[in-house]
Amino acid sequence: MKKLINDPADVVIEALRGMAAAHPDRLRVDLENKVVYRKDPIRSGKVGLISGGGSGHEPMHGGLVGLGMLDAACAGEVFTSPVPDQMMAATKEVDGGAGVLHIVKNYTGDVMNFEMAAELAAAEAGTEVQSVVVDDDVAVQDSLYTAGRRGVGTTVLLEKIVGAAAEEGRSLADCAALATKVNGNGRSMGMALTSCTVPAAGKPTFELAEDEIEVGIGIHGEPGRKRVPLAPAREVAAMLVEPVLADLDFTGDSGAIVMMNGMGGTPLIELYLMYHEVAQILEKSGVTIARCLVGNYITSLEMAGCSVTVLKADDDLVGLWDAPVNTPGLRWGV
Amino acid sequence: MKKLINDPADVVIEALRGMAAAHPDRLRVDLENKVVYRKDPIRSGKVGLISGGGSGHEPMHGGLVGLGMLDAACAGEVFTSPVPDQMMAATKEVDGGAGVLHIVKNYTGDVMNFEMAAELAAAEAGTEVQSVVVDDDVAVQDSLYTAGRRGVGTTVLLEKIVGAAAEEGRSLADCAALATKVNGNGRSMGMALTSCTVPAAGKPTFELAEDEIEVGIGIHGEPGRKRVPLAPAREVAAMLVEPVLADLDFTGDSGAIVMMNGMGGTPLIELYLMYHEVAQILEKSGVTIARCLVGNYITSLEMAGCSVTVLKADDDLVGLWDAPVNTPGLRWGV
Amino acid sequence: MSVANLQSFTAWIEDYARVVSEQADYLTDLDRAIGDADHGSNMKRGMTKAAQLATDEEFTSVDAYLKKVGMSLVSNVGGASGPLYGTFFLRMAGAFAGVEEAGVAEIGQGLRAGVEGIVARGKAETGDKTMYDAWAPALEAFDAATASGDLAAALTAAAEAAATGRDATQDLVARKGRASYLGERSRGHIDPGATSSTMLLESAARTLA
Amino acid sequence: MSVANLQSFTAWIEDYARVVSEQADYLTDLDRAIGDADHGSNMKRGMTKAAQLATDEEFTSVDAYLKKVGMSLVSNVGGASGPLYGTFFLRMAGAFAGVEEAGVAEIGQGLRAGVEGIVARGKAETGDKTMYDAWAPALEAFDAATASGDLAAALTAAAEAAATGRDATQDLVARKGRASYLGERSRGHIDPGATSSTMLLESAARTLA
Ligand SMILES: Nc1ncnc2c1ncn2[C@@H]1O[C@H](COP(=O)(O)OP(=O)(O)O)[C@@H](O)[C@H]1O
Ligand SMILES: Nc1ncnc2c1ncn2[C@@H]1O[C@H](COP(=O)(O)OP(=O)(O)O)[C@@H](O)[C@H]1O
Ligand SMILES: [Mg+2]
Ligand SMILES: [Mg+2]
Ligand SMILES: [Mg+2]
Ligand SMILES: [Mg+2]
Repeated sequence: MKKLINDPADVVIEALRGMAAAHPDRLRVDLENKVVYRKDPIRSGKVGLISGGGSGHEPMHGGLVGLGMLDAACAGEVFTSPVPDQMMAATKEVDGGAGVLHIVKNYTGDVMNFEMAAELAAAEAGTEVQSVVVDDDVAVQDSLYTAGRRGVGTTVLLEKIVGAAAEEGRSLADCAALATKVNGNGRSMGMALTSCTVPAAGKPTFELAEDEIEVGIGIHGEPGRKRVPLAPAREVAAMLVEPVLADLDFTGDSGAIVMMNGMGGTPLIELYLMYHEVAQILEKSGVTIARCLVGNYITSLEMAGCSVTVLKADDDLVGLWDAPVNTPGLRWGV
Repeated sequence: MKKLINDPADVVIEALRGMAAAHPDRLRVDLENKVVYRKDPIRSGKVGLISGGGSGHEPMHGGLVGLGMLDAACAGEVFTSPVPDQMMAATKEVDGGAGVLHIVKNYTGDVMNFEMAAELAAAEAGTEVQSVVVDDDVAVQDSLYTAGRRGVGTTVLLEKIVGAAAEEGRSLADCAALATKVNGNGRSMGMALTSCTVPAAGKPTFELAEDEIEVGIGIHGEPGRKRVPLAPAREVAAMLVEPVLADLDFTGDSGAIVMMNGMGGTPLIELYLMYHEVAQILEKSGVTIARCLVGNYITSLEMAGCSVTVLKADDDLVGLWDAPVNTPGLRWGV
Repeated sequence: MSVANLQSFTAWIEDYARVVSEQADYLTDLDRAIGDADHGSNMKRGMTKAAQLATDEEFTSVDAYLKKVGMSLVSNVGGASGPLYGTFFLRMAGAFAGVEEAGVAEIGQGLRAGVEGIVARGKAETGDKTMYDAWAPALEAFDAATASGDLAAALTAAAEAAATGRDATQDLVARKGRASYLGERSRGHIDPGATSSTMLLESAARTLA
Repeated sequence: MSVANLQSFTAWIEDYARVVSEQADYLTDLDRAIGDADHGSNMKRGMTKAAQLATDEEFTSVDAYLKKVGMSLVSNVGGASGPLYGTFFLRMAGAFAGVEEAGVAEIGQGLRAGVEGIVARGKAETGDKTMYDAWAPALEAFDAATASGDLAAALTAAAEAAATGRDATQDLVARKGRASYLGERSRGHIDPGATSSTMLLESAARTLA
């Protein structure tokens, strides 16, 4: 295992120290609870927005804390959900009297830990908590009888959009409804060229031959839909975009916000090249791209690969997307 | 070779198409000449800022074009300097009457091609051109009798700072003098955990054993100072920072702008962890960190590794650093 | 006709902590096959902390102790098993309010309350290939053995039924938890949580009666 | 007492394009050892375009033709060798203004002007382990042979001297270009540019006289 780390057990806390050191003007990091906060306390009357999950997906979530986006992010160990204590601490801290929204990715562990935190926070501090569970990964069969789809790329877009809504003073109920709408409008699909290595495990999560790719990969190296031979970018783009379009109709009046996301080990030159392919397919399919993001936003440690997220976005969503945001990972308008 | 590409011969042009598609609001891409321009023509009286070099270092340089930074970036083939035709085209295009500054990294090919372009542009169009050659890589011995130090991380900081100066209307002579000052104040050192693979070559540029790292690597996979056993992050940080500090005195009244840069294949979690180590060493050595950047800014395709750049920055430099910038790769204040 | 008191419960937790520590690699290997290779380290981390509680603090009631055990698991395990085992002990603690000497009836109620907590939290049904596939038959076997009034016999029967349920998870396709992403590919592997749950009952049979 | 005319110069460029295409892998391998493994492909790409010029366009003077060759190399090669070889031909073109029949004296002046261009551009000195280490002895040998008045003999002498200079680069430590980053590690390898320059003179000996 080749990584820029010290002891594998200290990766998360040391990275949080780095975040604290790098962004003293914008962030405050509670190292005890492993929670990243905005530097300034929450504005009274503003809905508090919390997310969190296993580490290793940076900039999500800690790097998405700031004006117009999250108020707090709870960092679990690498690929391991945080525990309710962290979310409770965060929930109390960002309760500005208007309630707190938990943004949870649909993994059993995340869902259950956030659920416990919400119960405990309501019981202990009387904070009103609502939750949205993001489940946008079309690689996974959705069914009432399974754990359902995983939460992936739409999470980033949702945190931006609902962050803007909270910033402009929308109520908890409105923010929660908006979050549900964004989740319903977003779909993602990812692929991997290489595996990642969890520091504590010390060896690659899976093996891929030099001429194979995994299509439908999750953000923790979970298996995908299929393992296929290495293919040119334009075919890979089709493998990602087609299942997304098959799952939801993105044509019509609304435009789409598209994220061409890198898994951590893929350079920008490849992401731009892939975006060109993805944009072509979308346009040919009658999808109007209103906005886009190209870069590493929801990653899987050093995994090489990418994912595509498409979000059906009406004027309200695009307006909220364009609103100012000032986080280490996403910034405009400020 | 596992990459998200189509034909290796088309990587640069297709990535440029992706940039054009992703940033229609901010950039204009001349696909013929492989030059990335700001969308809006240059403001009359503003000094034009051009950089360029081989591709594969994204976001540098194309992703650093925009308000408060470059006016144009010439993209060569991967790791190959662009040709004078490209720079001439760019030079004519961004001549707003106040002259044009060429920002050149110190590689024989880049220097000679930019030199020819400057001569031709002066002869053909009568454009006043000045050049600054960045040579900040302390891994390489500097001497009158060699090609000198390579230009690496300081280039990014210089483009930001001189970009702000040009934006606020400083003259060509002032911009050139400022660029020379920034170059004189900046030092960098990099290392690699893994090699990169040039698409056209199809195989890794060099081999590193599973327990080896290359210290003092260049941004094209050029060999470094030494090959040493894999070491903990805090030792790697020392190997990078110490030669930088040994080369220039960063203590005193001025603060420093520090860039903790990823080589393309290193995830953010490791860069933050490394930044923590680097910041500690700098502070212990009496260097005051005024500003910092953590992320992938000057990369080497998918190489895993990082580099540290330290720039001695007085109030003028910090003020210019803080000025608004709006490029795909760097954005604030707008 | 033995009964379990605070001391027995402390012994249970300490014994189980020893078992999951010893078996951590095995549990993690099971989780590597169909999950994310951390169940053993999760359980070891959580139970080591839980077992430490009685050393660090003087407890005066079973329910206070089990509540702390549950809280400790919730706070230290994370993932799916943290809330599940945490809720198990929290609910069991609730069932023991005021009870200092637990006989077969009380233990039966405690286990049932705990398992109801697991179901409330995880919404698993029989055949989903989760820890519930060990717990459901175990509760049934325990109840069937209650008539004898012998706690030891009831716990042993429960542990044996859990082991059978655990082994039966091998042929199932997972419909809950991380393993469910694997679909058909999850078949052929024993569920790690069913395995650690069986160990918990085996430990109970050794320590509570 | 042969002289070179437009046709000879065209033959030279075409012959050299063939040689560097055939030897592209070899030149690239030399560059892989101490550079960035592209000298062969750079030269092949540039010379293929340059050799095409005479097919696409009718030239009426040597200097116009060589100027286009130089411009084409500058525009298509990039890297260090593009400006160096480009400047070589541009300067040589300058020396041939008005000259349509180049004898040994004119060729000598042309080569010298070209090499001065390489030096002006690259600032290399003897022993820096660059193409100049082939050119410097070649010019000397050419001049020494000029007395005979035999262009063929002079070009052959120049090519032989270039080859000797090329081989001598093996023992040198690079002080210019990419190879200089290697310091001591650059020793033991022949310089790729000195090799392609020698080929250019060998080609001249075959075609210009
Ligand atoms: N919804 C659920 N209900 C009951 N048990 C579950 C559920 N989801 C997962 N489990 C149990 O949790 C175990 C995995 O625990 P663990 O590996 O510690 O957590 P994670 O899956 O978050 O890494 C599974 O083997 C299964 O027995
Ligand atoms: N300053 C210089 N002066 C003369 N020749 C040089 C100089 N720098 C490099 N060269 C020549 O250029 C050759 C390398 O050319 P090439 O590989 O095409 O360019 P690059 O080094 O940019 O990849 C070297 O072998 C050397 O002969
Ligand atoms: Mg887990
Ligand atoms: Mg080159
Ligand atoms: Mg697990
Ligand atoms: Mg080369």
